[in-house]
Amino acid sequence: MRKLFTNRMYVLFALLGALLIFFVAWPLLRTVTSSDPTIIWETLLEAEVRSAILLTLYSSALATVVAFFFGVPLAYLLARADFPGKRLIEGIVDVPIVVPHSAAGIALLMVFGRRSLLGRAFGLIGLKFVSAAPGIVIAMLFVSLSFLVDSAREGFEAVNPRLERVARTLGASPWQTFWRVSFPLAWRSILSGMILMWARGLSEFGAVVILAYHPMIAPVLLYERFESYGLDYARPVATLIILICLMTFVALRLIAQEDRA
Amino acid sequence: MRKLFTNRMYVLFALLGALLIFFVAWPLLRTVTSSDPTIIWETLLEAEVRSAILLTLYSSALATVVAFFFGVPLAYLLARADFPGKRLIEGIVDVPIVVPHSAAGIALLMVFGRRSLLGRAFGLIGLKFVSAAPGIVIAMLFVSLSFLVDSAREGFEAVNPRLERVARTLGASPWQTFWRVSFPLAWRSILSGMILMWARGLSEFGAVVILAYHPMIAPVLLYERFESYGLDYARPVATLIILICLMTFVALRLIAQEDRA
Amino acid sequence: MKSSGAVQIRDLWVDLREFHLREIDLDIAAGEYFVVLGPTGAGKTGLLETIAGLYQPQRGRVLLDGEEITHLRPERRGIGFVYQAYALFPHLNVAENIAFGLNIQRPSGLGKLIRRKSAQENEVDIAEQVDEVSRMLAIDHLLHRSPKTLSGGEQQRVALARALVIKPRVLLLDEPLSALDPETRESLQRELARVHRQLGTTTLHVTHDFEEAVALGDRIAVVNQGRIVQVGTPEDIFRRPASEFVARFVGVRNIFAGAIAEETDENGTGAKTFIFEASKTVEDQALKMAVVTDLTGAVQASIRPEDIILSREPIHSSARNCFRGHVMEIADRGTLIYVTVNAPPDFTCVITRRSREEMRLREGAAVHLAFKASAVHIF
Amino acid sequence: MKSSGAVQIRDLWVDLREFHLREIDLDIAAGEYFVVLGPTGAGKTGLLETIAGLYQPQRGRVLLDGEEITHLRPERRGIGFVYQAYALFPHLNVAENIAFGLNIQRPSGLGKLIRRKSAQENEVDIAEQVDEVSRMLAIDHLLHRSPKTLSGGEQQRVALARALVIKPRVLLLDEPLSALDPETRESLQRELARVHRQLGTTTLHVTHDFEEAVALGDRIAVVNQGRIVQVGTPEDIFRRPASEFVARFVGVRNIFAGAIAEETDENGTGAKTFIFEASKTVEDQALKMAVVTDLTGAVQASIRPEDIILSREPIHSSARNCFRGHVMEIADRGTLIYVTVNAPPDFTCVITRRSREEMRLREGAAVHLAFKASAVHIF
Repeated sequence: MRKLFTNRMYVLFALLGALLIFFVAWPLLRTVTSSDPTIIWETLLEAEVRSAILLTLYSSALATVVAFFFGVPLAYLLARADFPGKRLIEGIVDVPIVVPHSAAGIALLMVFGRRSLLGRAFGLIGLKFVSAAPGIVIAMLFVSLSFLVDSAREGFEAVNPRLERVARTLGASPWQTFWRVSFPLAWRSILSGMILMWARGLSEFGAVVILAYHPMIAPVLLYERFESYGLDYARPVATLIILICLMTFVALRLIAQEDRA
Repeated sequence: MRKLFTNRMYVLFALLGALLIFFVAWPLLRTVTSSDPTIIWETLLEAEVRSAILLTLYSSALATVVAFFFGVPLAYLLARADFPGKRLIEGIVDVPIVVPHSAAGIALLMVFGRRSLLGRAFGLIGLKFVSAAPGIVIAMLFVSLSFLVDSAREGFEAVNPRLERVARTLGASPWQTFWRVSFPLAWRSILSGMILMWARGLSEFGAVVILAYHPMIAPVLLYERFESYGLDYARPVATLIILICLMTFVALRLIAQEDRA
Repeated sequence: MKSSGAVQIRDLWVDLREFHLREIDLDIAAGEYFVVLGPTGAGKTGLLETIAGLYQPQRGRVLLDGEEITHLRPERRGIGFVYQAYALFPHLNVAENIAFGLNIQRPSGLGKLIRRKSAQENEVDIAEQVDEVSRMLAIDHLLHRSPKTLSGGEQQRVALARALVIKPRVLLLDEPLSALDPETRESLQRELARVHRQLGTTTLHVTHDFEEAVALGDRIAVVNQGRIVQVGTPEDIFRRPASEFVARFVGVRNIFAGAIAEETDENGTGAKTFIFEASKTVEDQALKMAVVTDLTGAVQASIRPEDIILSREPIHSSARNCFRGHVMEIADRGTLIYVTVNAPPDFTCVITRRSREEMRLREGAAVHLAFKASAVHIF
Repeated sequence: MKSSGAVQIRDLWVDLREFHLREIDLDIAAGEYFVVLGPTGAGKTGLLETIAGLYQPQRGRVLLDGEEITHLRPERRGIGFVYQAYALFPHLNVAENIAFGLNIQRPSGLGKLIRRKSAQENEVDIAEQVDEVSRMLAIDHLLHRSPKTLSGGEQQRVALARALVIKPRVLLLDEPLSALDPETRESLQRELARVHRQLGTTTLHVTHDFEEAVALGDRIAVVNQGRIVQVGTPEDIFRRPASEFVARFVGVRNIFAGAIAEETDENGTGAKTFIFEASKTVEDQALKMAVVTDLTGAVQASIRPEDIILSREPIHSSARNCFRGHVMEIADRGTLIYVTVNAPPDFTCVITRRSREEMRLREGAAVHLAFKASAVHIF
């Protein structure tokens, strides 16, 4: 293919594409490079920043674990079974991608709010969502579960059903077939879905800001500082967050890459 | 396959999955159904709401058009060409999905802000980004272009390169080959990427709220009302936004479905 | 290591999107090598999957050694399955693939902890069984390789070993040779025959390749569009196809429509004659040939190309049917050469390359054809 | 509609991830039907794509009618290409697929608006050409169908029509019959021969199927691992393979290592004898056979299975080589039966089903073999 390259169309396409890449890369690079490392270090030492970042990482991880338990079985069913309403279920799984996150926050508040049925039920066992860590987890789960379910479903779809059938004829029950054949073969896709979901959870702002402004997660802290003190105070926090996200993203890419090889 | 179903594992999986589906569907349904239709109608008649919704639709459409011109050529190159740094470019295209949107807003502000180089350059031709419609377009473009590029790339990858080679032997130049073979065959994927990008642009909140709080787009308006007047005033706006997003989403699904058939 | 069961299938109907089976009745004896032959898309794979319990039939029963297994779960049937495209577990190495079925049957988890010693013994036992079957199939040097590094033939041997190691009562082979190149196909075909001789496992082998079916099958069932159209020994199917479909499928080229007439010759013995339908227009010259049959009326006749003797000189032989004609077409197939001779009906004969050179056969040449009355199959 | 060019390839080297070509030199005469034969993965498709200009060679030149086209863009070469898997444009119907090359050459956009009338004439002209080529290939009833509703054979005809309608100087066919079922393959093979007779377009056909190569090719080049190992007429390749690889690839089964010795018989005429290497251990009984060759020293000998006459009785014939042996194995291939006879070296012979029955051949039976000295190919 290499030689097909030397034509003018490819050059034009490369120019157009380069502008888009530049548009994505420059603001991020600029933010990261224009911050003084010592200021970033100092920012990292602030208790408020540290606890916000830790809360973000932890809440997103918790949301991912919850999604793993409920989402992987769902993904398997969507990949293997044929049932009425399957299209609808697939649609519902992807809805959170297109619902504005502030609207998602309102919707969650209506169901999990203090005065709602569920809110009161959970209140009895001492679990409250509004302005509390569980609310953050709920918000992150809502907006990012699609990524895990879709990725796991693709992973299961890539497993040849004949492998499962052969396993059955070799004496494996459905349960053994799932754990010894389907799950190990889909594992990379599931893992990359989990990392993507976690990264997407970290970056959530709109739904969390409505459901649980406090305790503050990093994106909310960033917004707070920007609103209260302006760009210069928000920048070190932004840099920190971008760096953390880029690192997880690189890890994700490396896993996906190994998968291809 | 249907009969494989009647095993206990599938029943367990279906129960777990149903909980997740319920978690997504219930808040949205609850929000939509608990609003009085007359109130929604009245809300729609408010000039502020209408102009916010129109601004949202329009800005997102504009961002999609910009991404079409720059992103489709990029997608074609990523699908067909092999070049050093291709992995890096692919990574950069997907970065906006994982960068927190409030941090993305800060990054864009640094590059397109009033005091920045680009901001001043554009200012000379009367184009300003901060607290202005172009800023909204820029923010939406940044956070949602990945969807269009990825979808278009998958579309081009699904086109057998031999079709392009045959077209070349039949006398078509690279340019004719692209327009008569590659583009028409990838068109459905491109279109579904455009709709997804547009829907994703509509739902953007974090980056826009930092770059251009005013003029208000619908998700910002929703947040503003929630902050100022509380849940009950925000709910009709949330309902409206969710309905609009669901409609575009159903359209997207229908197109993807036709694609499969 | 002997273990084989008889399979009976009674009035089986299966309806699925990809295939439909209708009124399937089969009796496969214990230890038999039974081949199901049919074109692609005839539902052959579906038949095997139904026997293995992977699909439930709409109607009908499957019996193994007289015991009904129609609704038994696949993992309880003890039926080995080998797919056309190998279907090896890509995340396990060759030894682990082969041991899969044995490991499943081993107590796991808690049971393993409690009976630790017996579990160890078990592992040694499994390793021995894997060794034995892989030596038998000459793949013992591949045990630590990953399946994707193997050639097609090696992969299919592993798949076979994996199915055999659980000592199935029945072995189901779904086009096991179709994905292989001709040379490997031939050697694995010989292997299948040897393994069957050695173990005597009842084998149900599905294929679309007639030569494969003839080479391996004790008996053959021909299926078309989800129905069984003929069951018999290879010789039966080859010599006495029950329908035009079977005849064409097994490579009979000379199929003629016509009618049977009885004639009495000078010695007073009755003989049957086949009158070609195509020749009816030329009343006075009705083309006919001597045949041996019990049928009467409108029938079809077929003659296998290799049963026709082709010669440049008039043929004086015991063959009852002699025709004179012109070579219409010579189709060179490498080792074999197909010659179409217009007598007026077109007969296709097959000769070797050497015969062609010796006869100096060219298109348009006048030739003589001869074949025995018994070589004509009437159906 | 005659249009054909001579292709010359000079010292072509191509290196790509999937294949490598080395030192390719070919001279294809105008109007010739040239077949490139080789195993899968030998770089045959890459060779065609390089000739079409879709890959650039690392070294070497491609000439069309003496004019260098090595660096010409593919759309300027006037070379038709047909891929194995048809590669029809799925978004166009059959007529649009065929007309694709003609539409491309038509002025479009602004040019079309200015010369509106001539564009209309042009369209009529295109429709006529599409009609003509589709009648020739018997696909004129399919013109309004979508490619995906067609059978494999129909799709390949459309692909052929699409390549032919631009009146290419050279037609490149990349395994055009491999994706088809045997029956369709045979009919399309006949079609290819007819179209070539009718149009006389220089054709370069790539295949891994020896029978296909023999049936179609004026000349054949055998490639292996990116190199050309032999070029010649089908008869050359079949009778006188240049290497063991070629011999095996074209289906020669009896290949023996040994040496040539010269002997003088009672009449004083010198004759050459081939001494089997395998027999050297039994000094006094060195197994040998009469051969016709110019070679001396260590050589290899091959005999085609169908050149060996098999009989239960001793054979008294003009054949110079007679052996006695036992039947080791009988491999039934439907129409043909391969018999392995141990003489002591193992000879494989091929007989028809009828001969087998007449001879009542069983494994272990004593048989006699005979073949001419000229049937032994020494290389």
